[in-house]
Amino acid sequence: MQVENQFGKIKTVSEAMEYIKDGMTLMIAGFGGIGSSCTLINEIIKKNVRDLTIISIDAGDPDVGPDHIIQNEQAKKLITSHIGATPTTGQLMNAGKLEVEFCPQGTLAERIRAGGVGLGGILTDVGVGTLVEEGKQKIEIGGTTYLLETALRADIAICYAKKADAFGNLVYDKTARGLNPLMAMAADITIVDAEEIVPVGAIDPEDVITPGAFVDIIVHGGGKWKWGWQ
Amino acid sequence: MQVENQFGKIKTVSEAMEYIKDGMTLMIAGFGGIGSSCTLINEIIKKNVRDLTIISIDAGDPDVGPDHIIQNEQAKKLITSHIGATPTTGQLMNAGKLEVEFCPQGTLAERIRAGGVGLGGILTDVGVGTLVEEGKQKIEIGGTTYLLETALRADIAICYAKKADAFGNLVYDKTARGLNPLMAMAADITIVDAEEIVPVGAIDPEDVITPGAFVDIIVHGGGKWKWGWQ
Amino acid sequence: MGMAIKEKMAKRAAEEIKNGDIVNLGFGIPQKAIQYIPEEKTVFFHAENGVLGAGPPPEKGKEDENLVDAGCVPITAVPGASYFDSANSFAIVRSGKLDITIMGGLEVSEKGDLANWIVPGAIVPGMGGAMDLAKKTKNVIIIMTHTDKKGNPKIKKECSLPLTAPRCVSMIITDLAVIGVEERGLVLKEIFDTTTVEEVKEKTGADLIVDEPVKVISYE
Amino acid sequence: MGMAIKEKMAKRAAEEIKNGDIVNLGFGIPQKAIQYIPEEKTVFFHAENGVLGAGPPPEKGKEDENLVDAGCVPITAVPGASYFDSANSFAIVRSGKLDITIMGGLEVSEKGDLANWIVPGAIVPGMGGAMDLAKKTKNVIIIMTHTDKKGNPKIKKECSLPLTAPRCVSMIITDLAVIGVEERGLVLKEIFDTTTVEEVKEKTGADLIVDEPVKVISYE
Repeated sequence: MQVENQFGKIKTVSEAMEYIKDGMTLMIAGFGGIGSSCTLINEIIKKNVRDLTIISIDAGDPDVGPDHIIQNEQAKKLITSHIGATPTTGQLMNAGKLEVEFCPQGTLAERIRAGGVGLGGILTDVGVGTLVEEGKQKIEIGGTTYLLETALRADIAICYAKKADAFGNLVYDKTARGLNPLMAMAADITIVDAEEIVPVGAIDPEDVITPGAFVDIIVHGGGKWKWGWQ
Repeated sequence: MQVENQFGKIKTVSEAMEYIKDGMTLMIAGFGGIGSSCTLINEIIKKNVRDLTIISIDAGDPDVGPDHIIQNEQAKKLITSHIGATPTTGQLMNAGKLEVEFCPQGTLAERIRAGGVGLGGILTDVGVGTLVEEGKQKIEIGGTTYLLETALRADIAICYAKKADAFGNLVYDKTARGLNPLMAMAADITIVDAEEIVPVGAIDPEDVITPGAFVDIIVHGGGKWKWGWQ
Repeated sequence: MGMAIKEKMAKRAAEEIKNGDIVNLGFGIPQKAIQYIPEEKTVFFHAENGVLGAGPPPEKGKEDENLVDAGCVPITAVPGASYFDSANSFAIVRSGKLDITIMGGLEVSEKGDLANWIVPGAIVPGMGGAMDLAKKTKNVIIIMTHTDKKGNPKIKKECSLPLTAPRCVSMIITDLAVIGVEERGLVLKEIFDTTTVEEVKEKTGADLIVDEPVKVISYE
Repeated sequence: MGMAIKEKMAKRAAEEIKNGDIVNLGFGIPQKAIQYIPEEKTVFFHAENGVLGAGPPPEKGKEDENLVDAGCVPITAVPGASYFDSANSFAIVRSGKLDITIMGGLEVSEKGDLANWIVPGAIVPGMGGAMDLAKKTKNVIIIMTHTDKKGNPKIKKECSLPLTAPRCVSMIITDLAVIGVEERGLVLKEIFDTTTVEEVKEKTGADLIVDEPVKVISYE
């Protein structure tokens, strides 16, 4: 199928990589590597950009997901909910080479969404009475104590979709949706690795999860993870 | 198609109406009546429950939507973004018979969503420097002033869907989606008027907009509005 | 007889819309801008009730009761359109993805403050989505008559009505002129061929910087 | 030879699940509960990565790389399942729609405080979704060994490790006993047939109210 690139959003992987630079904040979507772009993560390692701040729901698995970037010591800070599936991240943290900000998973999702939808933050009672409340403003409403959790945004979001049209309308696949629709909204430049790129009009408006307004760059990476169960 | 009611959620309209009582807070979904349940709104008028607090994005149109309930003086308070399409609501407000709390439309949507997803509130800079900020806490983050807008919840949400399965998974239709998915999450009891009720398994998991976990009662109303353009 | 002035205002506003823009149009005259966008431009119209890619109205009798714009008028959807709930609709607005919003106004101040949602004690429609749109859209274009029914200026040093959003307007298109809201102040850019720079200055309640030569708009 | 104790703990936890419940299971022993739910019960399993209605693993070779549970293990989807993003996944959790969550624990206090996400300086996995789940689920059931590897009680007057959530646990199932967390305190409800009430009391670091007669669990 010939896809007309009338919005100029469809680019090559190397064109997309030009936007990623030292010191940037990157959101990397996926959950244990599922719903993460294999191609773009590998290219980030190849480009070896440094001093990154990475926002991801977990550090991934030693073999899949954003953990590769951390193992390669490209990140100075990680904002995440879980690093238990991989030993390296904890070692770097304990060695003082990586700052890790832990955030409950649901709170992290909402902080990213808040950044994406143009809010300044959210109030949640998850984390009250735990280490998570340290340094955060507490607000009482109707007898409940909430933590003020600030919105998160990134310079670049690295997303993965099942299908993208040339405007950037996105459709995801099952549990590979995860953080993708949230991060796609929350970055100055959203780069999507789509399994399939289709012409504008090929996706039913009812099926669109992420409207094209949020998507800046569409690539077809084609890379495939090797999963633990394979 | 015979639909097995294995979760007991499918009820008659009159069974559903038993849950609606004087003094309750009702969320009524729809935008100018589009995406509002004609049957349930008419039944609320027939039942003539009083002293309601109604949360709706607009007061509707004189001929469609929740404005009927307000004309019938069943509401003591309305939380909304717009009442301009109907003269009665403003008259009742100016006569002191109805308290109206105006909220910017996007903020109202997020306040309802916050109630639905278990947050205490959100921070937005929309409304800063306007009447909307009156009485609200202001919070500075990174040089921007935000208003703390509290979450909204209701006793009952009145929703409309194109399709519901017996578990309550919902699919909407085009611009009749609107507030429905947000209000469906934000009430203690969510009542959905579905155009079509189908067996569990008949909706592709990828197409579900509102997971059945949020839906308590499913009815098939069948009522139809008479639109202005008809 | 030429075009009605309302059509001219809409046509002039439409010229601000670029290829690929994401645009929200208010009720009334702003809606008319659609018909003045040349076919070679691809523009995605956002309607705050939940669609990006709103298309022209369907033929009479082909209306879909569940596909309407924010004025509840039946529309169609263009290729590349998407439907979403109200939270995601305002996500597009609040995150700054709208390039242009065109809406009506009651008053605009010389700093670009906008008042268009309430006349206390008289007209109390509510703000609808106007506060979100005015605060968060990259370019806020106001279409309004230059003066009110009594002839009083609607462009003033300070708004007297409650604000919709402070310092949000980028351009004002009236029945007389096109005025830019810039750092240096209100700048008279263009006038319609039915008026003069002097008349515009006289009917404006704030200082106007005149960018000579002021272009004169003559639509056939 | 009878069932392994891990299986017994999972089987006992499964008995708490009622028809129609919405349930989230943590990694490890909690996951085993699935196989002890009788077929006549319809249970919707929630996996926080984005599915309600997680079904049993597919046959070997039929795995779908994009359909996994929160442990990244391939699953299937049951009729009535739905997929959603992470925000909507935790919307289900935070809004209190989960009836039961079963998870592991490092320590539980007599007030029902839970610690299971960090051992400072040693194991630092992060909380994942545990704080959300523990805080917001109607019934939080903890499955853990009664004592640690050194034989020290894991049920204590106060947790010494950083909390996951205060006052959240409703039931503790250990390799020795079933203990309810109630207003009146920790209540010993049941013991496995491999132990005695005395042994359980001795290995518990907090006061235990004994609800006589204590039921003895004997699984074949």
